[in-house]
Amino acid sequence: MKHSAFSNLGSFLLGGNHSVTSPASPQAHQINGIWWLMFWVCGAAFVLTMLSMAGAIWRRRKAIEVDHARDSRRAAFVALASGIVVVVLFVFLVASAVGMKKTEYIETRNALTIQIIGHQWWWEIIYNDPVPSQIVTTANEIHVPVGKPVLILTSSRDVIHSFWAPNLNGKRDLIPGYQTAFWIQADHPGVYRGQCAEFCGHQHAHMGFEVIADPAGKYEQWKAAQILPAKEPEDDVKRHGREVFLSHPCVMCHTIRGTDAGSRVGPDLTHLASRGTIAAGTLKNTTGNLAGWIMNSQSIKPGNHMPSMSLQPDDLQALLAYLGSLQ
Amino acid sequence: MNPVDTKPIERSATDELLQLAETWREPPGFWGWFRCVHHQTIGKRYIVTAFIFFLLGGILAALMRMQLIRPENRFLGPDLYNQIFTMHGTTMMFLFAVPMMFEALAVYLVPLMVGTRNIAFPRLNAYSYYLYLFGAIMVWVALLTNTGPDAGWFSYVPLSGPGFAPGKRVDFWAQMITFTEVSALAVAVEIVVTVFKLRAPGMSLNRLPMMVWAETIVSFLVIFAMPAIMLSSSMLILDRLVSTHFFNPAEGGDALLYQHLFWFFGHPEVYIIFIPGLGIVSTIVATFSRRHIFGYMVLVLSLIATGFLGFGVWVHHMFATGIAGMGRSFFSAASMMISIPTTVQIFCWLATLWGGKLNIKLPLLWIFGFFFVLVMGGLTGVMLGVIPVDIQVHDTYFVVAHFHYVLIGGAVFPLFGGFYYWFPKITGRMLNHTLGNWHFWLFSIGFNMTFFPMHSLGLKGMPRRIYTYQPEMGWTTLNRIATFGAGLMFIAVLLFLINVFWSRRRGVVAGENPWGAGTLEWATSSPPPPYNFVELPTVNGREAVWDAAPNQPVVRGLRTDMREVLATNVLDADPDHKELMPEPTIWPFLAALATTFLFIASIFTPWGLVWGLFPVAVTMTGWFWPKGKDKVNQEIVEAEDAARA
Amino acid sequence: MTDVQTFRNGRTIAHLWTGILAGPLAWALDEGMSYVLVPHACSTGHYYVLHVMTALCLLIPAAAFLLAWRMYVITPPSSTEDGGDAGSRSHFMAIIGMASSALFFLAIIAEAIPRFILNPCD
Amino acid sequence: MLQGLERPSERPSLDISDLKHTAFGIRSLVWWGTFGLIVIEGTMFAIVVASYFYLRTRTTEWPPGVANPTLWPGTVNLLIFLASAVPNQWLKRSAEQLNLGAVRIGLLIVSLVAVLNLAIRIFEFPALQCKWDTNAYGSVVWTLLGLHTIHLLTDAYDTWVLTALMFFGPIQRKRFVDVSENADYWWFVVLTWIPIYLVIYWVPRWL
Repeated sequence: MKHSAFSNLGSFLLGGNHSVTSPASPQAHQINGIWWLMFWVCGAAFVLTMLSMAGAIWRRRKAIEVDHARDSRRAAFVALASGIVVVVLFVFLVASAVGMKKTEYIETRNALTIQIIGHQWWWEIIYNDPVPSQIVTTANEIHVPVGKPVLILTSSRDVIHSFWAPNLNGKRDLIPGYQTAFWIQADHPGVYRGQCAEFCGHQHAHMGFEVIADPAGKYEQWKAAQILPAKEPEDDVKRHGREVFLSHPCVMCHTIRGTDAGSRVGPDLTHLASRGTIAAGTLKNTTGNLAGWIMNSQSIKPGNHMPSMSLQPDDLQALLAYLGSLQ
Repeated sequence: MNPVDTKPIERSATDELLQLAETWREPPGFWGWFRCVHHQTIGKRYIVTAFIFFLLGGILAALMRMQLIRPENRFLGPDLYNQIFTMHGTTMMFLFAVPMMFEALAVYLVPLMVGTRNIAFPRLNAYSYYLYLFGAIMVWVALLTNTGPDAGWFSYVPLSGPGFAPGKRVDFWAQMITFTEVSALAVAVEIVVTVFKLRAPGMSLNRLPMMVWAETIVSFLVIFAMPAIMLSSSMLILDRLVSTHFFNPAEGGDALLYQHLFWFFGHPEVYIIFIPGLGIVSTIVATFSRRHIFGYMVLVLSLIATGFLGFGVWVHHMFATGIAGMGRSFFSAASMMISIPTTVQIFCWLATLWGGKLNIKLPLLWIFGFFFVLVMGGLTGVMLGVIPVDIQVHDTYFVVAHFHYVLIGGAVFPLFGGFYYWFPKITGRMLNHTLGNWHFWLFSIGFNMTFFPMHSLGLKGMPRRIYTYQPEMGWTTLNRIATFGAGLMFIAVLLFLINVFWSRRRGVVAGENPWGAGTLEWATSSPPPPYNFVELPTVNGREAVWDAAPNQPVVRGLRTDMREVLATNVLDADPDHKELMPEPTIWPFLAALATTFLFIASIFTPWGLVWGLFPVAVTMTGWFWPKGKDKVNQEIVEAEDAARA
Repeated sequence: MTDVQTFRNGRTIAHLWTGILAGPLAWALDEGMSYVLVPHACSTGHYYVLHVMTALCLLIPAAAFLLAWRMYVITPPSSTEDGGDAGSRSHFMAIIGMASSALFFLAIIAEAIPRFILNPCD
Repeated sequence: MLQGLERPSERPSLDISDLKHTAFGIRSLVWWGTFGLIVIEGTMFAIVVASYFYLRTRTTEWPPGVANPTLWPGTVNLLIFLASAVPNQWLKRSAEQLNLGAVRIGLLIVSLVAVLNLAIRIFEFPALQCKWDTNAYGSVVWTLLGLHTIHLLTDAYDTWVLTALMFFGPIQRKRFVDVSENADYWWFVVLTWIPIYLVIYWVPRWL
């Protein structure tokens, strides 16, 4: 009973699928460990200081006289307490450096390397490969194999963003003019949410992403499918949908590999239907949401760079059918 | 008229007092308002203005909390929300915290505490106030016309640069920085010179009141830190207006340079706000423990050490940028070290309380609140100094919680304590006790309700500066609690305002020294006369009033018919020479107007910088050129000096 | 013992301020130089440069401590912590100097710790 | 207690009637004010120089894509600055001796030297061989030179006003203190030019 009340409070204060204290990678575990060490030590320090203040109030509020006599004893207390604080701070300092070593620098060969490029307000994700035809480009959804270290190379196309999936590691800024490297690694299969952490303009709030950790086999399957160009439309409606896509402003920003659409201003849509969310983690990828997004993107994410479209109902249905087929 | 009687008429003490009052009287009437140069007048204006901006910043905070009360709320759109949070931070940091904790308190209190009649360079002081006022009005008018800056209070490039922030919004922000920093720098110089040169005889360096130490050290922080932000904001505005490339990576510029410059100012800035708070705490703890502060030397050393260490921790705002690991770790070490002086100060205050005879009144109550809040904020600060923890919680609500605990705990709690403490000195009347109690408890509960849940929100992954969030994130309840807490704080501050307006007229009359305090501002009437002290005091110990000898001498020989002050030497405060202080004058106001024209015009055209220089030069010359009573008085005293030699 | 007048002359005052300020300045030097030298240490592999620098920087607060201690010793016996004469004021400054040197000595050591754990090229 | 508002005459007193009204150097308030200003401005110069070297680390070529600055205007200005130290110091000493005639001559000389400096400064900007909007290097050297020019201009103007005052205004001792502090500020303008000159003109040749 008591235990469950505590754990309820705990999950209220610390839980959730986006929590620093629900680590799912060696790096996040390491940080979580340091966090709890500091939590308990600092908590104790807080309680002791407050007790000492309460003691002073309790004892001295009715004092008849100022007491200088015991000042030298107090000096000894102050010196002792300060000494303890210094020692604790040095312990934290060592913990910090050791923690950095374990979270930020991993010696590993032939790790999976992913480039993450920040855009206002979505994530471009490129799976590097020495063979150009094997390079995979996608958006807002990062698939990684479980248990394998993944090297992430970050950069930005416009302003500063910050890549952060709390279950997997701390954050790293994406700064124009810089490319930096850091690591994530998922312990278990699962979907780990992440979000931009550096203020980047209007839609900073709607710049989420998902890291999907799969067993190696499933991951390879996913990647093999992503390498393929877009599926040819198999019926007239979808063919019409492709026409709509190519004859409207969509084509000016998006790529669908295997068609004439090759612009990289917005996310690559070659395998749009395989993704779980649209608009950088803002909406579930359902036909209804997609329709709403195409027609009304400015009221869903005000200020974002995709204009709201006005399409005839037939055209919209065809476009949705086509996009829905891009598995 | 007896021609034989050449003996001057023996004038009575009352005559002298009347003459002194006439000499130091502030000019009356509407036009007189623009000519005031006394530190009490300017100090009170600073206090009132900065407090108004505290209220305005608070209203913006309330709007933000309303927006975040539920997920996907459409109360404020992203455009407005971004302007509001930017202006909340900007207002609180640049228009409230620095002007209040540093300029207002230092200008009002320091000359009284060191026992002189006016601040050094009173006209510069008036000029600094007008610049602050005009800059603040400019940026707020911009906000009200939907041209409010929207790139965050630190305006990181390239988001604030020419490519991503078109229009004038960020230009107003950058120029507001120039206004307020010129103002703070001027006050810093005045305070340093006042403390070094105008102390009462006997107040040697080892006897400075803690509040004076605090404001002096802050002056040095201002002097060394503010140039960095003047430059970074100037570089930003140059990038925006005349196409320089400081921060443009395509042309050899660098976005991180901005961050380095900003935080080289930005971290000391925190201490500029916080150290005066520490000064207030030391003052109130000593007065209400009814004893000398425990560990005066340690406290002084702590302030000095904090002042230095504050300049060596700026990179901890940039731990997530990918700077080389070992480089970052030095700043982590410095961030650990800077908690030592603050910790030691807390221990010293606790020791003072343990050795005192407590007089638990409202000011002390706020200091107890300060302990609770600041210690928690300090401990989360230590956590943020540890790099692996920082890269998790950096830029989340955990940081928002941390810096509100530190800044509200370290500055606003002591400030409210200070208001209750010095209100009787400034107005002659006490603030109401019952209302004060309500204010304290509502504010403290509201504060913790608002900001404690933010620690959790940060750990649960809520980034800062998002205008909304999705329902499935699990942040809703905690946000709602925070919004209700903000409501309590709002009510508490309203009660305080009512208390101020009511007590100003109907409060209990305070008398000279209602708390039985030891520093010099309590050795004169409440409110102090425009000449501060009838006769300048001399000092016999650290708490001048408590330590005064039974027959403590006073300084005699200053003129009563001119604004004359005594200059003493820097370390030992031995009398050195006399200086005349300027009479009321309109020139600082005119110079401030000219400077304002220069700054605002240059937002719209670079030529504004050129044409704007002429009125500035003219008004500055008018200010400098000796004339009127100042000139005549100077001639009289110099003739007397010559006659005496 | 030394005449109180000594504590009013420029040389003595300069010594007192050196005692107070040398420690923090040495720490600032150490931090700044360490930060600047990290890329150099990585590219050349001369990690010892960082250690030599710190060792040199540690000498400064040590010397400042001795200087402040010497000033402390020569202040007149009548000096008190809160006296109003030049001797007392110097006594105060000397103690602050010793404490400041000690504190910043510690701060420089703290800066040194990470370099035994991390690698400049990390 | 230090109260006793109405009883000024009963207390023992520290009589300061004999103290004078002017003090030069470290004793005067104006000296400390000027010192504060110099520290602020010096910090500003130091930060721009630091930014210069920071930007240097962000590129391989220095100066990037433009020619080295032409040496002669800056060097001539350096020589004039250094030479001006002599009349400036003489002016400062004359002011402290309250020697009105010498002060007038000294102010005239320093005023004219400042005009000369400013005239040559006009040739320094083109000598940089780039514009402020060429690249970040151009931006930072223009800022550095521009900032020094603002200080030069300010002190020149200040000197002109003081010269006018010493010829046409009321002659007071206090004004000699101002002259002395103005000379200190001129020293600051001269001394900061040495590192700034080296950074602008020589560092591109060395690095």
